[in-house]
Amino acid sequence: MNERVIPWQPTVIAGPKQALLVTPETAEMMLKKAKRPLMIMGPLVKDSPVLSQAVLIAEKWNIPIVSTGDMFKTLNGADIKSKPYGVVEIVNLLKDPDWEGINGEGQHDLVLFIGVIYYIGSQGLSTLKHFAPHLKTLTLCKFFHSNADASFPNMKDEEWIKYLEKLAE
Amino acid sequence: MNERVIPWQPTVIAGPKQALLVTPETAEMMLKKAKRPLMIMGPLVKDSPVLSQAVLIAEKWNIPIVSTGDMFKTLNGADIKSKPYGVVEIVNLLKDPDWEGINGEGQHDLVLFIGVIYYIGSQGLSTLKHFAPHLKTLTLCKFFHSNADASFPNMKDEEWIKYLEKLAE
Amino acid sequence: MITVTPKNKPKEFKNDFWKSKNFKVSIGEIVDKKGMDTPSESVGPTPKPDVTALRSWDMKLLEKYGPFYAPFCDMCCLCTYGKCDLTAGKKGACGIDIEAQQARMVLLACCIGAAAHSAHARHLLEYLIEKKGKDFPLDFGMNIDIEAPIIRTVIGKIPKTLGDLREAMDYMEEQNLHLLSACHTGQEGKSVDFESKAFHAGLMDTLGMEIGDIAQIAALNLPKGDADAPLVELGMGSINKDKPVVLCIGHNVAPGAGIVDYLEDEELEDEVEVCGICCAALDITRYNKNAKVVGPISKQLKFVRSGVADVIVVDEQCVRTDILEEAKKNKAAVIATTDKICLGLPDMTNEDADKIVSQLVNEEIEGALILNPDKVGEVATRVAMKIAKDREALKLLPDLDEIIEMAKECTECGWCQRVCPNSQPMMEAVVAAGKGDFSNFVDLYEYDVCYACGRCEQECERDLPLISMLTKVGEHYVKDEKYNVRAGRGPVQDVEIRRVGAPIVLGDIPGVIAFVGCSNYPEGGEDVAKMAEEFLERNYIVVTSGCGAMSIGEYRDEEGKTLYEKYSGDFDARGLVNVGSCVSNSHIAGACIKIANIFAKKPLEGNFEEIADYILNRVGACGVAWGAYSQKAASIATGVNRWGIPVVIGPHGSKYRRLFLGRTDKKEKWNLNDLRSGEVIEGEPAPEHLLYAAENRGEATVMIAKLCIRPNDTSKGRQIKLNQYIDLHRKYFGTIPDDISRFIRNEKDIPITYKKDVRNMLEEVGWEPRALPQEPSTMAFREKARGK
Amino acid sequence: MITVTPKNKPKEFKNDFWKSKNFKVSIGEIVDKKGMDTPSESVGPTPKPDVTALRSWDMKLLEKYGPFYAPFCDMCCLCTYGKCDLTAGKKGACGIDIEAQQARMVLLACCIGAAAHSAHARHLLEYLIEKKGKDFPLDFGMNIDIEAPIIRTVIGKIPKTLGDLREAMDYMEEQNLHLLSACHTGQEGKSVDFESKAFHAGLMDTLGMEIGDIAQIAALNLPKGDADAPLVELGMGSINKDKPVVLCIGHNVAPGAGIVDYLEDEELEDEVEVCGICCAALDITRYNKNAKVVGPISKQLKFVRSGVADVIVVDEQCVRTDILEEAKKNKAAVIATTDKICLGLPDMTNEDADKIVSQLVNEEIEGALILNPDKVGEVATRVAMKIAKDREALKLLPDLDEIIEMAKECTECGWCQRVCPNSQPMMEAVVAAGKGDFSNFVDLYEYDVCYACGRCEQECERDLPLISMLTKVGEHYVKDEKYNVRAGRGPVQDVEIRRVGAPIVLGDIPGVIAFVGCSNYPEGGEDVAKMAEEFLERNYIVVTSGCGAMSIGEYRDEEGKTLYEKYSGDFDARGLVNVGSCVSNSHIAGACIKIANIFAKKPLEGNFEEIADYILNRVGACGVAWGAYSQKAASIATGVNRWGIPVVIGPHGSKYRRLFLGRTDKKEKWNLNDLRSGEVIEGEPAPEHLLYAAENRGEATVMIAKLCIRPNDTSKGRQIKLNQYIDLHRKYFGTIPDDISRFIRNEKDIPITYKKDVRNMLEEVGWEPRALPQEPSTMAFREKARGK
Ligand code: SF4
Ligand code: SF4
Ligand code: SF4
Ligand code: SF4
Ligand code: SF4
Ligand code: SF4
Ligand code: SF4
Ligand code: SF4
Repeated sequence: MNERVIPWQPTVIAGPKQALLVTPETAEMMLKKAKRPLMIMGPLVKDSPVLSQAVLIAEKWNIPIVSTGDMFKTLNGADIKSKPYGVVEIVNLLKDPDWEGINGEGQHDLVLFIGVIYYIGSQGLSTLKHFAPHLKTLTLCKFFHSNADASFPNMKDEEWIKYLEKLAE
Repeated sequence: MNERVIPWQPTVIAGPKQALLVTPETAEMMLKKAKRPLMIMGPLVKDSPVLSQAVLIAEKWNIPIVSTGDMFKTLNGADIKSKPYGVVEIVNLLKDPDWEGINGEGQHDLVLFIGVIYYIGSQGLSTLKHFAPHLKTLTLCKFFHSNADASFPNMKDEEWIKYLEKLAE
Repeated sequence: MITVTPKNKPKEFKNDFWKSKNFKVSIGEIVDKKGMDTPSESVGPTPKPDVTALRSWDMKLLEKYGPFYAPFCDMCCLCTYGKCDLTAGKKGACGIDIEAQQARMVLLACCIGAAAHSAHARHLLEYLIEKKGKDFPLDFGMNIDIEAPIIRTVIGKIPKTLGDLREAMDYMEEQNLHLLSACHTGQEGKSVDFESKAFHAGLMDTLGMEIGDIAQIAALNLPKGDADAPLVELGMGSINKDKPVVLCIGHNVAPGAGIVDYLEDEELEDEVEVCGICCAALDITRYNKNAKVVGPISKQLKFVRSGVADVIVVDEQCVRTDILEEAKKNKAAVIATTDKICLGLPDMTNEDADKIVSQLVNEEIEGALILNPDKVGEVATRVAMKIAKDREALKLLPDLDEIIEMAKECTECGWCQRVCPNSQPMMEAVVAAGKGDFSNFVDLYEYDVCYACGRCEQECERDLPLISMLTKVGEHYVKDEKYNVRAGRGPVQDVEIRRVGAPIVLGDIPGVIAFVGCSNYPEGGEDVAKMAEEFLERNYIVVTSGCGAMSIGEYRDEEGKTLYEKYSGDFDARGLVNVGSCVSNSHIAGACIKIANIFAKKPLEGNFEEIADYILNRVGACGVAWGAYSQKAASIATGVNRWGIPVVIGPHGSKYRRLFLGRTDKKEKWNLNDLRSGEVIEGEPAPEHLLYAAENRGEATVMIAKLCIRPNDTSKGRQIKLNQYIDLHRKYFGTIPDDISRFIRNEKDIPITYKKDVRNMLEEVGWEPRALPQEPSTMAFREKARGK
Repeated sequence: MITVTPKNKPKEFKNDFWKSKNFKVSIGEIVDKKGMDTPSESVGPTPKPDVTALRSWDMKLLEKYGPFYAPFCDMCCLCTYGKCDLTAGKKGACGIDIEAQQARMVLLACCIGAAAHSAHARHLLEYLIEKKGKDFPLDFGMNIDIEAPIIRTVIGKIPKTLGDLREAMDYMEEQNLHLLSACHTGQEGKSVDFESKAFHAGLMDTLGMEIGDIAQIAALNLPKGDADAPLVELGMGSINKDKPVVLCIGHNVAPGAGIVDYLEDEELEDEVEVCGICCAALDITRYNKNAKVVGPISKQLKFVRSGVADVIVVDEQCVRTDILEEAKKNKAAVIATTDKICLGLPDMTNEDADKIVSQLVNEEIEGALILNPDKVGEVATRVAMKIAKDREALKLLPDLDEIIEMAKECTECGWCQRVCPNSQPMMEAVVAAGKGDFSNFVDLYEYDVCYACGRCEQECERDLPLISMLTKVGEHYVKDEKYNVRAGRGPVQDVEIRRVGAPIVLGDIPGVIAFVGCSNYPEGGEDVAKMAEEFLERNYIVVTSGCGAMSIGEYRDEEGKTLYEKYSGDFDARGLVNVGSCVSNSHIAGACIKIANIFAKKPLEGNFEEIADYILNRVGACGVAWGAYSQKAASIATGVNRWGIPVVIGPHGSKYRRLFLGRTDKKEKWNLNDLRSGEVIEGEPAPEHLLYAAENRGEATVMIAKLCIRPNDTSKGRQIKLNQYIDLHRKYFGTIPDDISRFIRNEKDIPITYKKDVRNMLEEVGWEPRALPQEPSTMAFREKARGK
């Protein structure tokens, strides 16, 4: 099996249904199709070189950001707008088809994950896989997230940055 | 994911470790390398067009046959030599590194499966995967068997017959 | 009278007390009037054995029948350290390896299985005590003196009243807690000790089942070992659709009895049809023979889809968890009746019956939870009578034309077949139906070859209602679905044991075969019926229970007779004995125990190991759970295994993760202790396996015959057993079995019919005669046995 | 005296009896001298609640705090119909859907967790009764009148003696059986009902824990609510390696007490070092303050690898299942002591101590199973004294040079990190070590950032002994691993409750925070200690137990003081209260219950719902199980949730599959019944969640502060709580929280420090003042409450 598409933590594998492996190009197509995307940004990218890329992506595609863990402080400190939620809180809202969305404009249809701690992120993605047929999930981490609908593969930093750059430019 | 390498019964998936997908060519290489191969033939190929192919393979490569379920009768009726064992019995013997083998010549190093009912076969392969590091398993069914070390993909009959023919010729 | 009063709770730190050599008690006065009595002057070494008290017996079994593991998953997901990958010899974060992990899952399954039976038993027991009083006697009449062989053996006392059963129940509950605890992360670490605990859980299961069944037999006056228990109607076709129909699903007789009582009280017996699925059906017909049995669990979804049931009363176990959703499809009313299955329904127990009826009829509530069986009786009946008319109008199943149209939508994706547990050719059936040919559907329908689990339907990308289509086709094409089953008779009579004890032990009756359990059959229920028929014809005693008993009833021989019509209900050669429901399984082990007691005069009380050893080495019994599917089946099998009875399960049984297989190539494993001579003697693989999964009926049949061989067989008995074994081997494999020489101790063991061939075979392998054992045993020699 | 004698077993079919309106009993005579007493003239509606008796309370909780499921696996593998794929809304062959399946797994975990505690309690109870007699009094001295608040509330009676506890135990065992039964295939079908049962399992767990702890406190004379319980030594560095060392691992104090007793009897206290890991350590130090605590579970593999322990005595729970294999590596002797963990070892219980000692010393046996704690005491000590000298010579850990050489073999495959539950950078540590730089290893070592689960080592393709390397580096570089922990004091005194009752309810003490559970920490134990410190500094009462209590002890503040040295053990503002081991967790719920009883005069007996409702709406307590890993933690959390106490767990907790989350966007969910006014009033999300998994410490800290808010807060109290919440939010998030307006009922609630900012925020959202409730409740109004 291709190491790039074994879940980063291999035992996260949950059954026959696995995430689609995406390239920046297919990710871009998903973004283009999305009407109300949302970006969930966790504390793993706090001191990461990719933080700026992620923010650029959000800006370019006009995606509101939810910050999880204590990520809000970093973003706030850098004057980047986000709304703080616990990752379980935001996932709980996302699974409700009737939730009004982060800006009150209706439930989101595409949720990007970046920087959420792998295993709790994986659990959140599992929730959405099972209980949120109304939206798609796409992970932008350098880890293959088999519980997402679509995921980048496992990568080293350099490749990852290139992936993100492509989405940001 | 490639449908051909999802286990035929998809929920047989047992974790990150999956069988290697083999072509007739790689299967042939495994057979060439094997010193004491064994073929386990189950009742699913009783009235199957591939029975003759399977027997040819056994003959060509000089592989003793163990018949499971009530497969012995069919083979015996066709004057094909085999030893009858329950599939769980033969697997139990195969997992013992000290077992003397079907002909008393020592434990086998490659075990081919064909015609064993998919799910009990899968369980037997699981036993060998975990408890028989001294041997390799290769399935020649038209089903992808993720618990084997190496397996043919999911196939339709025509392709399957071709696969077997290649090994037999 | 001499009475023993073990303390309420086993003393873990004093188990040497109970184990001490030649333990005898003879206290001259009655110390505790409340407890149960002991029958004789002595109690064996292990009354109320704690978790480790029978461990040495377990280790002997495990030494001979090594656990064989087939992991069902490579990972463990039991705690938040995980999931852990246990392949390639890796241990989990808690240190566990794959072997211990499988054994832990088996223990867990056995605990759950035992809990299902025993919680049911507790529930029933308290209900019956409530109804009849705790002093209500456990009296099974003249022919049954040993009412509770399992309780006697395990608890070491004789229960006389319903109230006495509480002590056994308390003990069982405590043991289950200890066993479940061992499944916790960071507890037991070795597979053999998990297996020893699984055996204990299995033993608790047999105990729980016995408590449940003898309580209900006594208190509800169910047949008490009656070989002539009436034949009751069975089959989807036996239900009169023109009447209001109340369907009971599950295992607990109480709500069903409540319905039957209400009908009687109100003289409505002829107005309303009461029927059941699963063991509840069997137990209701033991209570009242006019109730009808729809069939085994494999009928459940089909019958519900058919819309025939107006009211569905679910109690506990074996109930489809989507019953509410399914019932809604044709507006059947659902009543849940126990704490085990509440389905999120409003608790109406304390509401007025009128109000409940009206809310159900008017669909103001999704269904009702009613924890009082009498109220269930009233509400279920009244609702059925009120809504039956309206429901008639509901178009319940698609008609055949519609089916053809729907079938045409099939994309031939093939996934229905891939997700089918048995890989049944549903797609072919659909494709053919699309062309107007329903024969493949009929093939799937008959004998529940498709057991209507619904997985294909869940998967279908065109959302075809495959089970409804199947049901309609069956309804239309399969005529005369009216069969019968003998009402569960409960225990085997002591007098019957006396009659067959000698022939069984000596081998004249080649064996006792018990077909039990559920209908997770690889190729339909016909296989079970045919196995039963085969062994009946060959002079075996055939015992049955649960869904197996129903599957047997759904089969007709060439003359159109069911096996129940053809064979008597006697516990004797060619007898077909339906003991009853799942909890009645206890009587099967019970019969073997009684053989040891009645025929060999082995005392029962507190004497587990000796009894089990006797059964293992002398009583040619074999259990068959061809369709074993649930945790209960795991605990039942493991329990009877500990009693020394081998079990054959179907191919799905491999998914239990563990079997107990003997190794015929290791001669030394089969040595026995001859307790009479005091010598270690050469034995034979008899029984060869303790828990065996066969791939198909042929293999199973031959193995069952083989597993009836016992070291203690007389030569005449051995001849007969080998004759059957060879016969069946020839039938299903075409040859005399290669291993026949292993079972021939001397010339006299050779079956006459095959004398020449067998002699030749013996010569080929350089066979040498050996002595017959006098008192073959797996236990230590007596001096050591108790002293250790 | 007025006494109530509920029958032995709950009557399922008469639960209307207990539920009936204004149920009061006043029988003028003592009917049953054996039972426990009731303290007052009335017992509430639910003494010995059966599985469904508290279901309506559960439904209220579930309505507010909807279960949030995060499936850990897409499949179910519980029966041989399976595995079934439950993705995309598909149901399994039994009809179950993914939601119910997750809930079933949660119930199963809670049953197992409760079983672990309660089987331990039963074991201990019978052992102590054996030792002290069943009439041994449960007397905790002057300051504790309410010894058993949980038993009182749940059972409805007051236990006076050890023997009285059996009744509670029997009840608990029966309930556990029913609950486990519901996990069986084909039983419960709806997730909410699984959750109601999980709540019940959790309640049984709190009950079991209380039984266990009060039994051992009374019988072994452990500290009885002593705020000044001694400080005991803690840490790998505190063990004197020059002496023979006996290490106890697990939870059951009996074998450890056996060792301590033996040492005393033989006057060997100064010769032999007795230490422990996990709760056994805590309980042994409660028994004898000279025993030492090695540390939490995360020390286990490291300490065993260090070779310091000569004899390893395992009892039950939290023991690495590969302990035998690990001990073998440095020839430590292993003694197993309970039925829970037998490890395949020979049962030597009834052998002569001399013989066992000699067989262990001479390695004739792999280890010994000794089920008698006194014998364990003798054998363990004697073996340790005999082998200690020889073991000194064993080169236990690789030296630093060797580590460098080994580290050079690393292929940098990276798999160690991928399989690490916490993705800790083990590879980096190895690579650096290969270059002679051990700092990364030190980082992993300190605060058990690497908690030594061993998964990386299992995976390493070069078979590097990563844990041994880690341990050696730690041993060498991390100096002064000597800390302390206050010995577990057991219950909170009534007098303390009286003292803090008002300030807690009124909010002057902003909350009671309990740090409990295991060390499955995402980033090491320091996070727990820092959280504890943070809340201590802020005037909260901090309670702790188990591994959490040890992790807190392993931390030193800037001045080099441990928090136990810095803060008193009083149950008061800025008190750091170590209640003891896992079973002592019961005293945390117990304290909340006592608040309701003492401060609000709520009767306890049989009055569960009212008490839980009081706690939920008035007692600002919050549990934190930052490293929750096992089934026990699942049942503890679920249990205290049912009592109305919210719990925050670490990120791994998401793998329990279920949380209870509130929805602040749904205003109507937060309405309350004001029982005084009889009106439905607008409420607030207080507490906002019932079971919450936080991603990291910052998030958790802020959430904990928020979860202490209660509808009943006085304005002064609310101010203080909000002040803390804002403070912490500013610290960890940089801002005043957006949702502050939700918690401000009127001007007086606004914290003075933030008055201006908050006012602006209120204005922005168009805030309107609302009335303070008088008697806020989640229960139905009184007329209905009992009548229904
Ligand atoms: S053990 Fe079962 S539930 Fe757990 S991961 Fe494996 S298949 Fe899934
Ligand atoms: S119980 Fe053990 S093997 Fe299973 S997940 Fe937990 S640590 Fe891993
Ligand atoms: S209902 Fe079940 S058994 Fe029948 S065909 Fe479908 S999947 Fe197979
Ligand atoms: S799953 Fe549905 S569409 Fe696919 S082959 Fe079966 S019936 Fe046809
Ligand atoms: S035999 Fe099996 S399926 Fe049938 S009722 Fe009993 S347990 Fe259920
Ligand atoms: S319990 Fe239900 S979902 Fe689980 S394997 Fe069995 S049938 Fe499938
Ligand atoms: S021992 Fe466990 S926690 Fe430590 S680095 Fe290895 S895998 Fe991670
Ligand atoms: S698993 Fe072993 S070889 Fe691979 S990176 Fe880690 S230490 Fe190096």
